[in-house]
Amino acid sequence: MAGAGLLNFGFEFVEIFAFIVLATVGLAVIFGMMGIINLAHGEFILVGAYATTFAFAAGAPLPLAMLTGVVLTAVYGLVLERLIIRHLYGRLLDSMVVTWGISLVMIQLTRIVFGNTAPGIGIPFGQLPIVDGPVYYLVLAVVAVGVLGGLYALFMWTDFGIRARATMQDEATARSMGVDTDRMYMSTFAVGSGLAGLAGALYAPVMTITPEYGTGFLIEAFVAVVVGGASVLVGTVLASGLLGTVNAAVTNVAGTFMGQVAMLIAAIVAIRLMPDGITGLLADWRENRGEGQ
Amino acid sequence: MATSDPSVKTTPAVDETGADSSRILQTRGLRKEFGGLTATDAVDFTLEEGELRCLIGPNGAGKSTFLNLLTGQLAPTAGEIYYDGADITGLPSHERVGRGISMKFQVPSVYEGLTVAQNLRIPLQQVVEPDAFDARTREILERFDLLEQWGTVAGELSHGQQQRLEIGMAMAMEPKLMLLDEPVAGLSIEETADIAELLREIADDDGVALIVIEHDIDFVETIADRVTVLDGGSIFREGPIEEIKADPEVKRIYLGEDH
Amino acid sequence: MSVDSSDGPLAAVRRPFEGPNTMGNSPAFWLGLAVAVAVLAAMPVLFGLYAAEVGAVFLAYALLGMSLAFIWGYCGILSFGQVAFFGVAGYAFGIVAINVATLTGLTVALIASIAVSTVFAAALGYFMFYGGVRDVYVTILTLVVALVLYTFMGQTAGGEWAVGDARLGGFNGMSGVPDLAVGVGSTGVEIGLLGHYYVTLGALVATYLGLRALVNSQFGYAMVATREDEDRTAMFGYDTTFIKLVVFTIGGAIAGLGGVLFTTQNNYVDPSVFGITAAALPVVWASVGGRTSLLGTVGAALAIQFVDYRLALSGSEWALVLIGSLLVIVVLLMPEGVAPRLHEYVLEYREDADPSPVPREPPAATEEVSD
Amino acid sequence: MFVTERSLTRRSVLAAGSAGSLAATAGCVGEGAVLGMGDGGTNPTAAVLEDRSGTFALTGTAKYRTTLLAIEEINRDGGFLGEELEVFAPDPQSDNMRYQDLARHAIYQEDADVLWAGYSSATREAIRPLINEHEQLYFYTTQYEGGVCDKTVFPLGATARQQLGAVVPHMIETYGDEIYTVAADYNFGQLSGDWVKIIAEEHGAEVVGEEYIPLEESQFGSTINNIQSAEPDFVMSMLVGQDHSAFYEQRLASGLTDIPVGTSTNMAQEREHLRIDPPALEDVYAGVNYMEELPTDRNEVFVERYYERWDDAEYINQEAQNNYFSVYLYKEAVERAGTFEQSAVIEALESGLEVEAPEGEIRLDPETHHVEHTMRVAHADENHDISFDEPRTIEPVFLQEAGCDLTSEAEQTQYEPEAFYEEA
Repeated sequence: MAGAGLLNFGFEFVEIFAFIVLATVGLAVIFGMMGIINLAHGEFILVGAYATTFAFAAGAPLPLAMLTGVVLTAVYGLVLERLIIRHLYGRLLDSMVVTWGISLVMIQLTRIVFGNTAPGIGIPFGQLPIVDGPVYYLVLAVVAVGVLGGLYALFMWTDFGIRARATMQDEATARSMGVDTDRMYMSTFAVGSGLAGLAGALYAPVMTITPEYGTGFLIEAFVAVVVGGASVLVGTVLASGLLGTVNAAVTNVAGTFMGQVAMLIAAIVAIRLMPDGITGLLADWRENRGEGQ
Repeated sequence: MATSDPSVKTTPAVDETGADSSRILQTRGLRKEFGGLTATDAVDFTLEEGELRCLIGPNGAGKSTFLNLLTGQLAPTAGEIYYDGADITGLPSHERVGRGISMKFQVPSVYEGLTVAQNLRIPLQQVVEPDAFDARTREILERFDLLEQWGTVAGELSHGQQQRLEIGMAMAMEPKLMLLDEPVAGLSIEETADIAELLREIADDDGVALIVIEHDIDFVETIADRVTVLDGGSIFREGPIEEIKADPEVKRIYLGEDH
Repeated sequence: MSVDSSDGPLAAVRRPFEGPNTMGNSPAFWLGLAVAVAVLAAMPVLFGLYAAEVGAVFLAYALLGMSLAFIWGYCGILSFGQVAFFGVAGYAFGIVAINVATLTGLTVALIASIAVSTVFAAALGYFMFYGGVRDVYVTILTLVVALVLYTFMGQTAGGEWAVGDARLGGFNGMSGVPDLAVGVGSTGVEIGLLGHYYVTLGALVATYLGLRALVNSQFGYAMVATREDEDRTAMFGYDTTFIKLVVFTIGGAIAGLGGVLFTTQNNYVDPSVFGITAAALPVVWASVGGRTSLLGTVGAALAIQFVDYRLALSGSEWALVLIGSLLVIVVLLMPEGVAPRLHEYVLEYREDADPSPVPREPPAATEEVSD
Repeated sequence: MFVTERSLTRRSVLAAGSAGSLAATAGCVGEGAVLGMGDGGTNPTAAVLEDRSGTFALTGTAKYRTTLLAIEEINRDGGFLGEELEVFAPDPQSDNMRYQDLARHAIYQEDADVLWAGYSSATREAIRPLINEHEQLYFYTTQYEGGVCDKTVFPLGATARQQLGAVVPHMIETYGDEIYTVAADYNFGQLSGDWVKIIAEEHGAEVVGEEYIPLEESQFGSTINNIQSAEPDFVMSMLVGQDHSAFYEQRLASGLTDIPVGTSTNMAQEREHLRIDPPALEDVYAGVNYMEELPTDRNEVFVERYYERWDDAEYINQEAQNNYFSVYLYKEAVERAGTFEQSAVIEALESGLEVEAPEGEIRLDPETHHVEHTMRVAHADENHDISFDEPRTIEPVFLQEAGCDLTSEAEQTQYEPEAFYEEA
């Protein structure tokens, strides 16, 4: 590929990689760690987008508007967790069906309350020289990697993180060691919802905000979490990388649509070849080479 | 689902692998490695028809792994398994079961959602025609003292009843070889005695070969024809129970001095 | 446990359809079913051709719902992609029928389209089950398959996307799909509006009875055992992977049958059939109706779609809100669904009515307790 | 064989049940019904099925409102043949399957005398089998790819030939002859793309690149890259629906505003010039028959009445104006036919009717059921102020050439340009 073509592909990859990571990271926490298949993940992103849009329209500067988006979604997630999600822990398939019901209700309520459109926000920071794509996409990629790093630090190094992971893996033992597991569930779910809100907020300027805004994120997120496999954060990065490459390569050649189809087919093959996801496969390799044990 | 016909049984005199035909089971150099650890180390094991063999050994000696190799739950790293005159090393579990190997799991696993009769129906319909189901079920439930529980959901049975039901389901398959992983774990004294009597009866009257993993030495003493002691994945001692009990080495590996 | 069920002359007729794996075994149940079918059959008489057209769509949806209840309720396979087979059969029928619009052509189209969805289900099932894909990954993978079809079919609007003179049509969908017809050469029957309603109703009842027989047969026990504990069942000599493949394929065929009846009723099919909202509908019906009850799911499908339809007519925007909340409430309060809960009440009611002193003794009793 | 009394009753019930269904098949069933669920009253009913949610909500809402405005105005001063036209208007939510249900209900239960339905061509095609089966009088008011020649259908929107015929030559003269086409990937977009090629050929211009974008796509990164590398003199956009308006935001963000855009769909339908901050739509030229900003005095009166009636309304788009004048057209036809009976009204419509519309004089061509529109090219400058060039009337010439004459021979087909022009 000529220099510009390669640059275009690179830019395309960065754009899609950031999109998948940001779309997935919230779900990775809720589905990956908490075992709740949240089919309303797209609508959490919707809450983030609408909150940001209306905060911005009310005059708040964009970063502050985005912050409100994140906070509002986290609070919204908390309320939903206490009302409904609390009864679904350990009931994997029921969580899928219930969150699907929530998604239907949220889309239609948004349509009834806010109508079909929300005021648009322009894409900030001009555009890149050669590639002529918006600088904003690079900003998104940096934010995506930053969020992953932040999450890794939060869950691996902080006291909260360790207690949260203990609760998720074995609630009974964690409780027997004095961990307030209820609070852990609430705060972890709030973190997951906040991240979904962040994705909504960050992409508010780029995509037209409609009640169906969230569905655009849902499939990429699910596929990435499943392909990523057990270990939530590392899995998300690897899956986003793999799916992003496939999508970017085919999009460059045959347009965004075929890129989407190619990515979904790659996901199907990946789920088939690695039933436990990429990180599951890595764990097996380590084990077979005798390092693990 | 292979439904073997119980009435027709031909045992070849001597098959091409030179294995003595009266031996129901023979393993040659059976080996299983998990990463660096060797769970089963070149085990040559033989079992006669109708013999009740107990498998004992400290925890982590490779007892459950050996059983799982026989049922096909685990694939061996090396070695062969001959059963009823044929090499079954490569066969998947469901085909081995079709040839008459059946298994009682360590954790009692009955279909808790189904009634006792329905539980029995699952193995029974592999070997018997539908019109004989009720008679056969009544026969097994009577023998395993579960007749009153015919319509109760298995999940509501006591621990002992579940163990008996699971052995009953294994017996329903009319096996030639039954593998039992700690069948009396967690049972009361009388229940243990009932199970011991039952297993002895299955070996003697039904001519079924049994391999039983158990820690309770007194239980082993009452039922075992011979005992094999496993340690570190290989056979440490093998012989009648009196010999094994008297052997100081066996006591040593049990009490945990270095071995 | 009605003791008299085994002596009536109809017992021999009912014998194959009864057994502990299905809930309705008493004569009262069969009477109720017969009345229900009679009422459905009388709908066109009472409400005219209009009810026939609208009703046929609901009955096709019921077939789709039943295909999910069969594979999920009885074998534990939750597929989010039953609409994939539903839609593929619809499109396949359209392609063949538009190109060969003769009587034989339409019969071939019917057979070919169901064959296509069956083979598609078998291939996908083999791909998944023999590849070690289990539980929730099956659900997500089947959903992704449906969405790939949605995305792909959505962009086939160009002139080049046509098979013979059947244009796939992208988002406009494929229109001009002829009505159903069965026959060879010149002898055969054109199935008009009214006929289509009864063909769909007949297909639904026949499939229901067929599944009941299957579920109470030896294979049915193997399915239920696989659902309860797959590893344990393998240790009883059942090739559980093969069982799941067969069940998934049968589910695909039934969903395909529903798809053909749906498409020929509307003479039109578009990619929204594969969309994420459509993919969720069968899951809603099976969850609300009760996945372990074929009839419960059929009932839920007919009821929910009728309510959705009436709400749409009244221009109300609250249809989706209602269905969404119904789903949340039912799954939270009655995880196993409406029909199984009803069945428990019936049992308790019957228990109080004539508490039989005799414990459930073999062999006279046909057990009522379902799983 | 001795039959016990109990089983007799059970058997008879079963037999009765199946007999019942056989009787039904035997056919005492017709259009009407014993109980009759329909509540279609005696007075005339119009079914108005326009999207108020989903992808086409923006245009659909305005279409619904102008139709109601016109019907209410007429009902107030004397009604249709002295009677009040009732309205059946649920929201089809841009869902083709739901359109079928509602159209079926309108025909059977409401026994609608006239039907306005649908924004997208996809919707029109979804309900056409039903309309043809019941020979239902149907006004399709969206500008579309053209070619529909159907006895009971009146496509009153401008055709692609009329709209592109206005804007493409204008762009070729002012900017040059290398065109890059970006269009929505459904039948309208595909056929409009063909028309751009035909008109370009007629004016010695050339289409250097084509891309068809699915309706629900809103990422135009790769499309903009391709346009930049093709460096055309101008872009022709036949993008449609809310998601596609993101193209203009991303056009601005990628610095593409120096390449002008000609369109037959944008601004006039989804009012992108009001929803997106300037200068995203700088140098966008739309070939339209109507926009709210039209400076004629008749239009100002119409706009005033519209906002009076719907105070929360947002914009009158091109299709909404078509709906409005088509109601008056229907009134003329009903009065000339003297009845609401549909075949008579169709005959009246085919007798050469004219009506005063905010855009100007409208003449309905009897043979092709299309209308002569006064076309204009609207231009948006860097702060999105709209200016119009001089109007010209373009006749629906394609179908006349294709030989569609519904007065003599009732057809139900759609002609496509490919069949008549080899370059398409």
